[in-house]
Amino acid sequence: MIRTEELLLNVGPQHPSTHGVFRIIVKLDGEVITEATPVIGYLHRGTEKLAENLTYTQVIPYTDRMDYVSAMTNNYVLCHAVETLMDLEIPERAEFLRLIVMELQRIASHLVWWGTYLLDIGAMSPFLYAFREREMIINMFNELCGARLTYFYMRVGGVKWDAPEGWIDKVRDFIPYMRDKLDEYEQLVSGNEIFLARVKGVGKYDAQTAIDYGLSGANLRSTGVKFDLRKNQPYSIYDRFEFDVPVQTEGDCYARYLVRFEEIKQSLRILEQAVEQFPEDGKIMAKVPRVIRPPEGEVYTRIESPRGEIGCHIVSKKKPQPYRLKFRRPSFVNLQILPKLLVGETMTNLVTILGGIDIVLGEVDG
Amino acid sequence: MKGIVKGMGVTLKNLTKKKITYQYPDVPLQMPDRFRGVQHFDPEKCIVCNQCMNICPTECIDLVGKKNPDPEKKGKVIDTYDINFEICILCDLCTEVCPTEAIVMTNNFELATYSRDDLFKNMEWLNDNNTNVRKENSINLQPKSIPSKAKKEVK
Amino acid sequence: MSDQKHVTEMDPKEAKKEIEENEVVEIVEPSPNQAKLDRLVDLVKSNIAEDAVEEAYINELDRDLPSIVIRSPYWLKTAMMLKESETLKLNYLRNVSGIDYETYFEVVYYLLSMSTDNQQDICIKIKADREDPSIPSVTSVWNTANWNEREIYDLLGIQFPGHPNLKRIMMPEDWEGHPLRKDYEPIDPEV
Amino acid sequence: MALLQNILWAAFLLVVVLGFVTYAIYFERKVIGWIQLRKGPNRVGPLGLFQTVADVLKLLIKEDTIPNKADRFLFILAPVITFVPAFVVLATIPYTADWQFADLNVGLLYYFALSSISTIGILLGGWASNNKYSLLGGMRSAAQMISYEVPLVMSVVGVILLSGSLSLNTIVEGQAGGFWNWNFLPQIVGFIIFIIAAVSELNRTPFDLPEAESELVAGYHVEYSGFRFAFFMLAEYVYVYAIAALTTILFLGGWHSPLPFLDFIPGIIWFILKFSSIVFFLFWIRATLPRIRVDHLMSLGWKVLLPLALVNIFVTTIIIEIFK
Repeated sequence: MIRTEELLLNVGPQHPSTHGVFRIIVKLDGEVITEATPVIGYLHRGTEKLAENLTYTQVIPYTDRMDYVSAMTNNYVLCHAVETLMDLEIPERAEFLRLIVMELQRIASHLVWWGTYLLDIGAMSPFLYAFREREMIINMFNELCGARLTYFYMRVGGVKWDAPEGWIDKVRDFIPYMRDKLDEYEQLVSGNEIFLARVKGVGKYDAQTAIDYGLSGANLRSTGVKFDLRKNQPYSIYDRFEFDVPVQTEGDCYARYLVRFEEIKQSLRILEQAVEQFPEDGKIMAKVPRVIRPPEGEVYTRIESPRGEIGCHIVSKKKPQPYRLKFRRPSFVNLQILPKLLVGETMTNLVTILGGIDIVLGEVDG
Repeated sequence: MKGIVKGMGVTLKNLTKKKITYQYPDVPLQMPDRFRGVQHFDPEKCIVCNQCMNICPTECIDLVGKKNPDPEKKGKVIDTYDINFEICILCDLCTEVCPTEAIVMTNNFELATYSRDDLFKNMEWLNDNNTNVRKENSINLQPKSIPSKAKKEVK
Repeated sequence: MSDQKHVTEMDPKEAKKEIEENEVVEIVEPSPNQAKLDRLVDLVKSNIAEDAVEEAYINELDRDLPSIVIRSPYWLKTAMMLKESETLKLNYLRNVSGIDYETYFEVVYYLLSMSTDNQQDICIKIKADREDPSIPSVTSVWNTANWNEREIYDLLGIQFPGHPNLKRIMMPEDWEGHPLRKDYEPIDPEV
Repeated sequence: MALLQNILWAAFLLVVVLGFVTYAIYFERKVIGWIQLRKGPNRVGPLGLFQTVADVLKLLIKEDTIPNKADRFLFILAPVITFVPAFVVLATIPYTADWQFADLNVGLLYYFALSSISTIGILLGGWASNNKYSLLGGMRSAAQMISYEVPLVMSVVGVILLSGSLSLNTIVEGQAGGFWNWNFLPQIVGFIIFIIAAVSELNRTPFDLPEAESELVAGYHVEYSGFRFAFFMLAEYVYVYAIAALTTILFLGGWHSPLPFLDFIPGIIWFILKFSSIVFFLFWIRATLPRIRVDHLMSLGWKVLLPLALVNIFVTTIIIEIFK
């Protein structure tokens, strides 16, 4: 067999498919990867250090910027952690608003993933179709809280804004529209032979490995582990709604694709019920002291973000500022498995596998 | 082949559909009322309570008060008020804590300039930025407790 | 910012009062997780060593989370035991946090079992000296710990002997100091 | 005098081709834009018609950069090697019965022989840039071109057998008298193989691996800018022109009308219509399909297309022998 010289290729930090400033140093033998070393930290902003000098309310806008594709869930995990520490009762209407925006956010985030993933694989149009639908969600958020990406919508004890006139109806109308579009997506992509050949059997791992690497979200559920925090350790009011946890057993990129695709449908189901049960009236803020000083102690809360388990660990010393605030960032944990998956794959599969993990660099680097 | 043909059908169908491009600079963007844009500042209303400066997570607000020139009245009036839009994240906290609505959000968002120095906006600029002011500013989260001193001045 | 005199509109005394009003008088009753905690402590004590457990308590603030503090020399062995143990099967490491308590460091591990139906969180803490902090690495037990430990090493300066590749992960290689330490002085305070 | 005339005709062809390239790029962007619910270029000139002109102008006045560690000579030579054959192959294309630059009796052979030279240019460009991405792109390109050249040539053997000539003019003449006489019906297998292999030869989606934006950034022309880059682009679109023309000639009856009573419409109109629909088809698949993987590409070429093409030749020969 003819051997070629080993080629050291620097993929990133500026590369179309690294989804941000992420760098992988790969050793190539021909086009086959023999070793991959991820390098991260280009987007490290020291959120956790900054938080030590900010009050809890002031930290919330910083969480928007961690996983900037899914700011609502980030908002929630911090508020939820503080509320757990303070043992706060959240008004019903606020809980519903939170749940609705989080599920809309999940759809929006998965749409971004779907579009960019197909862009990685080489198809252009799905990206623009997905962004058309995402734009509708973002416009709804813009109407609700006045921002399109960094929402800063939730506060400790509730939400900042009540739903404006007719907003809930917009959400209601969005559900059948989105279902219709999902069918179109399926026709466009899910049966495409080239696409299937690209993703089937690529980046395979089993449940044991997934658990060992602490994967969460669709990355874990694609291996057959039925673990969704919304079901297994319910938070907010998720236990009131009926929905399924999509699971695939293959553990390859295609399984992850199917799980995320099905998750959009399940989110629509939750939304449908939430919109129906939405309380007519009520407060949107609990009675919260002006200066939030949670009791001394520590808490770790975790919720299901679109990317997996996002956790928030607070050590409080009964000060307005957290003594230590640590985020368990799902992208960061999920990315660890990458070097293991890449060995023996080609350059083309590098893009497929990295896209399949679904990372957001703002979250990886904290 | 079936999947590919189906996909081709979808793209062909979209060829004739309505385009969603928004001709932004030609057609101005209408933001919803709650949109958090560049702040408008009204020096008349400001009571120099410093709350906006203290709450700002990025410390982009700088303000200095001075003694009220009218010897009859107590308290302070605003002297300089600057927002550094290089670091302002338009998070809405300053307008949320302001007890007198001296600082409010507007729907204006165009801040692009050729120089970083131009992003440093002073009191006059912020006062002149008085179009598209947000209507819903009065919805404040926190129970508003205007200090007794301030209350008099507002009246 | 702080050198100016602020007209705070909130009386500090008033604020304190408000907070106190909000506090609920705690009714002491045994936590439902107390039995679990006792079993866990027994397991560690009987399998590892009598003095392996430094402290064990229920964290009421965090939904009665069973928490134990393990002495650092026993940690690797305990970790293996917890993962292999038939009853616990704590095979999922969900989070690792490092905390600087000024007099000592603490690393907190949140564990979960994915194999059993009884998905109970368990919190395990290891303390380390402020001078020359070191905690055995558990990367060989849970792969999740790999980057998490690197991050803690990078930001807090805790050594993890046994780690396959203990290098800085967030900060550049030549960065001085460990930013998350409480006594960290930024090189350039303006930045 | 004859030489001068020839040069003038060649210059005219060049202008036509450049005009085609300009508006092919414009329409490609428009069509893909429409498919993606966008408007496409619309800022330069009415309806954005001068967009490509502006782009080309920009490329021409751009600074000419050559990387320090690049092989200067080859780096400069590569775009030329790529472009010249692309233009030269156009000489044998017959647009109507009497409008053709050179009626070679081995026209088809001439076309395939010259068009494969372009690969050398791409490979050279990839290698001379001294960039790892462009090297990978160049290598992919070489492998892909070699693998698909074979089925491409094989797929047209059936057509040659049917018409008994290598002259493009004769091939078209054989398809006169309605669309049921066109070669794509008896040669449906060859036609499909030809289309697939041709798209691959063009390096267009779904076979755009040498460029593969999401993997290799821009493949073989990563380091090229300014008018050297423009040459690569030009070559790519001239090949689109050439392949679309060739498909029309070989399989779609050239300038012949699909139904005899439509003969009153001039042949050139039919040619342009058929030609345009093939160009549109290329844009359409570019907007729809994802990129194929290298190993799939290879196995498709060698394990599917080549045997199919061989079977096609075999079957065609037998049928011709039986019905002779």
